[in-house]
Amino acid sequence: MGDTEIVSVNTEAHQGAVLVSPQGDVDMSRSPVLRQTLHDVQARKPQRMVVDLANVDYMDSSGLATLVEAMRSAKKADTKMVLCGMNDKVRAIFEIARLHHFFTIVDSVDEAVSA
Amino acid sequence: MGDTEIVSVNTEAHQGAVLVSPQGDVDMSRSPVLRQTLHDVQARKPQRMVVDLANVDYMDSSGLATLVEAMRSAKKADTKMVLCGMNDKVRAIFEIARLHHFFTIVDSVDEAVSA
Amino acid sequence: MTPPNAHGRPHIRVELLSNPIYLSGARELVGTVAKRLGFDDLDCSKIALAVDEALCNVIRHGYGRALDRPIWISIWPVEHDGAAEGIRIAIEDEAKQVDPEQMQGRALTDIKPGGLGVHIIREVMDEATYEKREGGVGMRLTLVKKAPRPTEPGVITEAASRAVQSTRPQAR
Amino acid sequence: MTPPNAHGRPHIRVELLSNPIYLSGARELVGTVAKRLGFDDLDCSKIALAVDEALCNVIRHGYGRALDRPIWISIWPVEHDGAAEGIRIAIEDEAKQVDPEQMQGRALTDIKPGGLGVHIIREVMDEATYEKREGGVGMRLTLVKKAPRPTEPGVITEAASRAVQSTRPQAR
Ligand SMILES: Nc1ncnc2c1ncn2[C@@H]1O[C@H](COP(=O)(O)OP(=O)(O)O)[C@@H](O)[C@H]1O
Ligand SMILES: Nc1ncnc2c1ncn2[C@@H]1O[C@H](COP(=O)(O)OP(=O)(O)O)[C@@H](O)[C@H]1O
Repeated sequence: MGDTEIVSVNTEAHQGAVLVSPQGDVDMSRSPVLRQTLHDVQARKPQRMVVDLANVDYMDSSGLATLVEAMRSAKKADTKMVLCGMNDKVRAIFEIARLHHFFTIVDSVDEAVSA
Repeated sequence: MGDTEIVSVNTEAHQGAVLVSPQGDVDMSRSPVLRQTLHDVQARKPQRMVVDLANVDYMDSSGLATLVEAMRSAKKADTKMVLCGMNDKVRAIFEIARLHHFFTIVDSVDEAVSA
Repeated sequence: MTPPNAHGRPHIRVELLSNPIYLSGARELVGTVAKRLGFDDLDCSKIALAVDEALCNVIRHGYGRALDRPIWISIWPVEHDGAAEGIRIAIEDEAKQVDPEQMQGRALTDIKPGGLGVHIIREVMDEATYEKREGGVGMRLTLVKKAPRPTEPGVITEAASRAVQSTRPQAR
Repeated sequence: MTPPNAHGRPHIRVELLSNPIYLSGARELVGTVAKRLGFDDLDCSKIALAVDEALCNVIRHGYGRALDRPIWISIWPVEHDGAAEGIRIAIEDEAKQVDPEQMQGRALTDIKPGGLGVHIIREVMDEATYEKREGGVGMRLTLVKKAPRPTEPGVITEAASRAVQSTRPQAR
């Protein structure tokens, strides 16, 4: 259960897009790891950064805050940031926070790579 | 969440076998409902009774006791009783209780109907 | 300002350390209990989210991220004629008391990181009341959510015993 | 016979009513905490099972199925040099005291319903010790299970704060 398993990053397989895949719960004890990962990926100024939430069971406002911050940096750096794969419970929290229109949200990684 | 949703019974679709499908957790607060259902099904003396555990996430010793009791009645009444669909966690408790050889356990409903 | 014991003894009371590694356990407990009290899966996860946000706020704002301070979560079924009609949850701490007026979510029109917790709590629950605890130290947040449809009467007080005792000749 | 406070204050302590509808909540809490302390999914569900069996026994044998009596579950990480090496769980009641020798699982060669709980508890946990509580009333069952592999040092005492505050070079 080391932090090594919390977020995986794939810089290759997806047509120049960097794929960031957090795992499990993105809560107060774990969102800092996602935050650091997004930060490091963005430092490389990719054209596109896809955050695949398919393996995220749960997210709280610390996770949302992390994504909002990344989205703002992405806009500044002209990186296209896309979210995909979220389940109903995770989608509900985006809606409660009225953030579902702030992000580009699609269903699958395939769509996210081309959205 | 009424008790009505805890166990479903299908007396038809399966070649004369009665299919009993408990849902969710079979624990102290819910195994009595399974017990009653198995009892009612057995009162009709079916040739074969299949207990499909595919939707059971959790079972404790009260669930095991219920199945052991049903197996004993089944043997007396010449009903063939078969368990199927159990996940790894449920299988683990059968093994801890050394009951995995006492029951006929197969993977799928299809196998259970013909086992 | 009704102290929680106006609702009788809690059915469940948890004391946990203010360490974020225990948040997931608290969430699962609360969500699972809500399920047994008649809420559907999505509501259970929203209730768990509200509790998680409240606990995070205690850890961050109340305790300045100290890992070893106590937090209490109390849970009562909201009952009416023996049927479960919802859930009541109190979250208490021993932190410095602040004016309940200060517990304000920000407007969501301005999109920025942070400042979402209180908004989420109020959006998800039917009631969310902050108050100072009796005795000069610590805050209490009381959360109430009504179940979409009541469970059958007796689920809390009788059904369990009915279910457990009835019909079984053995294991009595 | 070490009282639980020989291990310091529990990190989590739950008081719940002896009503079977709350068993699922207790299981989820214990399983989820075990997960964060380094156990894999199958071990977490076994630990939750052992606790469930112990709670069922208190409800049935200790309290004669009364729904409104208290049960306490206390949880400590077993630590060594700041790394989590396992979990310690105490389950306490206010029931009549019985001789710990009486807590005997039956032989499993004779297959019949019932009589499996104590066997399951002992099989699943590394340690399972029944004792009379101090003060003449109530029993205590102490359960210990060691984690298959230790988590990295500091997970309990520091990692949470480290993680929350810091900037680690991303998750490798
Ligand atoms: N438990 C608490 N103790 C003290 N202050 C709190 C507590 N919860 C919330 N607050 C106050 O309410 C404000 C809004 O909280 P919240 O909406 O969760 O956003 P954030 O925590 O990101 O600031 C906090 O900034 C804080 O001033
Ligand atoms: N918490 C308890 N309080 C009193 N007696 C207990 C308790 N737990 C177990 N026992 C005793 O140990 C015996 C074995 O328990 P167990 O293996 O769980 O099987 P069962 O509960 O089906 O009898 C019980 O029959 C009871 O006499």
